[in-house]
Amino acid sequence: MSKLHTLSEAIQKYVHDGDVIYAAGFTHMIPFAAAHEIIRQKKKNLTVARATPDLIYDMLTAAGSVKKVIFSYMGNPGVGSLRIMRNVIEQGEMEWEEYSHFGMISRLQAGATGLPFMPMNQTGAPSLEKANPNIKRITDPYTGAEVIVVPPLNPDVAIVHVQRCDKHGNSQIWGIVGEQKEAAFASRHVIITAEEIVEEDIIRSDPNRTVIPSIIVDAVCHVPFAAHPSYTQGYYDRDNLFYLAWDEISQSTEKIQNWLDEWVYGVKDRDEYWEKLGEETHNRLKVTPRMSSPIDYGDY
Amino acid sequence: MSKLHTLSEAIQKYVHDGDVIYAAGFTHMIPFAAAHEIIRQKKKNLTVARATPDLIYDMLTAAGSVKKVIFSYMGNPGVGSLRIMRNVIEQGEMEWEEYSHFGMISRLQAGATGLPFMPMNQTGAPSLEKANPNIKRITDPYTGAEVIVVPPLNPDVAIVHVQRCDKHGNSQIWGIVGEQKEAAFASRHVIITAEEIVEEDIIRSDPNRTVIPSIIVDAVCHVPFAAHPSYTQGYYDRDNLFYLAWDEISQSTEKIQNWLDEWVYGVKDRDEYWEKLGEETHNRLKVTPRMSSPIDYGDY
Amino acid sequence: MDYNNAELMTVNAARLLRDGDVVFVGVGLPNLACNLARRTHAPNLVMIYEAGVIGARPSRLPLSIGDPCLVSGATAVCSMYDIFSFYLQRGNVDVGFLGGAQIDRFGNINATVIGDYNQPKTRLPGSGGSMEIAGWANRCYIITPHQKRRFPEKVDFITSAGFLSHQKEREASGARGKGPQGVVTHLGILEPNENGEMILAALHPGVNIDMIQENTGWEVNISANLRETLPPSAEELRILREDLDPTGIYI
Amino acid sequence: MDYNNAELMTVNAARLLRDGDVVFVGVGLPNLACNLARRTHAPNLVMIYEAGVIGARPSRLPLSIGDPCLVSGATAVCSMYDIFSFYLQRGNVDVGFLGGAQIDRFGNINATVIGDYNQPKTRLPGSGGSMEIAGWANRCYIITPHQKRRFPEKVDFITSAGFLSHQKEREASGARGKGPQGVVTHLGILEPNENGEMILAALHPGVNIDMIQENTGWEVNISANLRETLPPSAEELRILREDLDPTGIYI
Repeated sequence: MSKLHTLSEAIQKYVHDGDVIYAAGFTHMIPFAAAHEIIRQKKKNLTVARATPDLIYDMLTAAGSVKKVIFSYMGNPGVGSLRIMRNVIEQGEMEWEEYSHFGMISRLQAGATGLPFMPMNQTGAPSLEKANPNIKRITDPYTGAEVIVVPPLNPDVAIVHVQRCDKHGNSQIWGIVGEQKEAAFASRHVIITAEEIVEEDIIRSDPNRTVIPSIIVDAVCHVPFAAHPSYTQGYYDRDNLFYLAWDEISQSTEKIQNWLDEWVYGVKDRDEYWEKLGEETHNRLKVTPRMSSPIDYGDY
Repeated sequence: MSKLHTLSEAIQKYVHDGDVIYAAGFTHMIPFAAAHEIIRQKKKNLTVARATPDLIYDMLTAAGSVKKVIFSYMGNPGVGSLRIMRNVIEQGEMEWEEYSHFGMISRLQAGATGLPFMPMNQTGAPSLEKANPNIKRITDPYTGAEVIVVPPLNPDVAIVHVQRCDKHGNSQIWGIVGEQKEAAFASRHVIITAEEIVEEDIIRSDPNRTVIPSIIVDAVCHVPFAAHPSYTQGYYDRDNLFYLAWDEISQSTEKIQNWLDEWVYGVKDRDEYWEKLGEETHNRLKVTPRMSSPIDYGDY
Repeated sequence: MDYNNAELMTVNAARLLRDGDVVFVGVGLPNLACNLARRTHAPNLVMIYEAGVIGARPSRLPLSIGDPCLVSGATAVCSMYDIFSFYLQRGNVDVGFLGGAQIDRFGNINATVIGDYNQPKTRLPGSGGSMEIAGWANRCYIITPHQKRRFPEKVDFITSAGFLSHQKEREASGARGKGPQGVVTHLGILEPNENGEMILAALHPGVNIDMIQENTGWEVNISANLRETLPPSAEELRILREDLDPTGIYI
Repeated sequence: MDYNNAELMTVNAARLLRDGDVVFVGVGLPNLACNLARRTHAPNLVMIYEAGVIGARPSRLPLSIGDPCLVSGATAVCSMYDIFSFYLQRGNVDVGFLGGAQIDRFGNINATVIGDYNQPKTRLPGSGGSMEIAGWANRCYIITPHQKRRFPEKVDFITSAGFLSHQKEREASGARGKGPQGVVTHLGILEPNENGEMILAALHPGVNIDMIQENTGWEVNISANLRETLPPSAEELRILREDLDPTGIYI
């Protein structure tokens, strides 16, 4: 059963106003193309969850799609502040719910494995636990010591960008694998964007590489370069210059609006966006191959 | 820092009388060579933990090395009963501690991740929980429902067979990955046996394939065919005929003793064992290649 | 058309599978039943093995649950922790197959001991994954020969939950799955009534109610809609005999 | 020999690492310090990044914690859940590096908010992984410029635990690691005394105690064994400037 959709169809079908969404990928393969499509389709009142909101949620916030954020590190990685989200929070204009990285990922792990909570050892740091009533303590029945617990996170939709998948949604990723698997299994719906849609045989040639199985996937979208300005390991580099540029753009409401007009509303889809970036950027982000040493599964 | 040892050195150094050992591998890559060396070195009073004791613990039991077994399925997979272990249990001559597969693996998961327990959802089945006081209940603080918990399992030694590793112990495995990672991280010491010791560059060409990192490994032993009569994916097939033969051998104390004399005490090491198996068996277990489709990490 | 008991049970088990089902498969007859269903009415069946293999397309008959032929050509492989948690506990498995030494009136299974647990008369292999499969798969099916000693009124040890003493008791237990939805034997099919009691739902051709009663350890209630199964078709038998188990290991 | 504050701090941080240490690294100065140590006295240092990369050998200067250059040529990559649980929570990490807007007298760090949590004056990025690094790495080091506003007597919000109000309070908290073992600034190094209070343990060349006191928000106690650090060597500076950060992004 092919699950191929255009990204526009997939967002229309699976992302609704008021949903909790999780755009996965720790620094790597952040699904920017999907976020831009969400902006173009003017989705509203979203709760956006991500360990690191990164530029992707700064953009969604700028576009007015976000009601609440659930996060563990709100910065422009390697640059500094996420100015837009920071600003709306300081102005009291956005709800937030905060964890440490492990707290956030433990919530996904619980959600993905069907558990009602995940335990975590104590870290000694008291303030966040006091600030967030979702973080609780229980007693270890074996030693009597206290353990921290967090509840499951089960988003309505996970959006995951992958290097390659088949039309059914069997997806293989490599490089930093962050929380893609956990986000996908935790969510009610899963949208995959992929650099390449490959024959099932390619996937079946290396089953240990498959991170997300077709049975939990709703839509598969072929969207090359979907992760820019983040990167896809082996396909293109991180656009560090854009991460720096965003620090500048996001300082002014006017510049933000202009940027959205030009790069999101002003393009039809990711192909047009990538074309518009131009050859110089394409060349700057190009990467030469470094192949894995193949393995033998044996023809049993 | 090279961690290369002969298997005999590694067992001498890291396995002691009275230890809790975990010989990892679900059906796949069961470290039989290490068990035979343990028998040759006449280790005693071991507690042997494995989801599926398989022939490896039946042999250790036959040789008198075992005081207690911790397990979740005690059968000769695909054949029937594990006659030797079953017999000593029915005779009241061996201690045992029993879980379901998920209970057993959850114990390892807790042990491997440093948690004081792992929660599991209820299955409705009451009898094992009543029979094993280690299986407890706690209350989910979010819903008030009850959740099953099991304590961590932290063996003294994990023994893991792998397809390839470097001399530091960075190990890559494919095919069925059972509980090798969890057993290694849960244990105080880790002994690796490997079909191939490869250059670090091979490992570094595909970091996502690495399941066990050098930092938790104590000894690396180059032992081709260490998994026979089980198998190593891509290297040789499972010796189903031997699994059937064991059902016959293990019916008589005399036959068991003869088998141990000939195939364990009577050979110096795994090389001699493999030679002794002979060409017909070698050919029967041979497998033709089926290679993975390579991937590109990019030369950043 | 001639067929044996194993063929009869396998064909009837296969027919209980729906296209698109995600099935937690065991070796032996369940594996044959799934492969038969995939080649007939359920081409989109997804087979999952507790060894951590998803979407297996075994090219030969697997002789153990961790056979290498299950891995080569599969769509995914994951760890045991993952297969039990991300797949089974999370609710991603539609169907589980179960077996055991004893099955009782409420579909509870004993695969652990005959006699006292601490001083067992007969020590059986134990749960393996069946405790979780019985608890968490949306529906479970049991394939077993129909013999009185295998069908006691009450099992000595509940390794895997059926309906315990009543449908309501299972519901209260917190187990997420619907429990055993069919026991396929060589005589017929038992299915749970609204109380969770396994009652006679179908007879295989040539079997009568007395034969069921003689081979069951409790007074079997009969469904108001008792049906007769269709005999295995020529095509079903051909696939089983020629393609799936040509050397007759299980059938 | 001339050097700047970033170079001074990086060199002194590098010297705190021991050969064979497993280090949880951040980008910026900690990354430079680790790579410097690896090229000098600690060739067997293992660098782990919270993105899930183990044994990284970056061929260029990583600009984000998830830079692709960390992955190509690493010995292992795992998920975030795994890096925090199998590595950090399990106790497989010897050293963690920490930073933050404020560090107080007992080594507690604030990286979350200035002012009230619910109505923040300044909203900072938050914990990321630092809560767990501070709690679970065997030893932690902090690299930070020495400025009064960064060193209040007590932080507004404890994002990551130092010794809380006393060494004994940390021990009672259940955190497994030993806590902050050194705060490396551009003036000197603070280390905990037996109460867990950060006291002046070392001065960099040319710095006196008054300069420390002027730039710290509490009355700094002085170690009985106050030492002076050796200035960065020519070789240390050469590696930093020529090999590790040739375009001067961090130094």
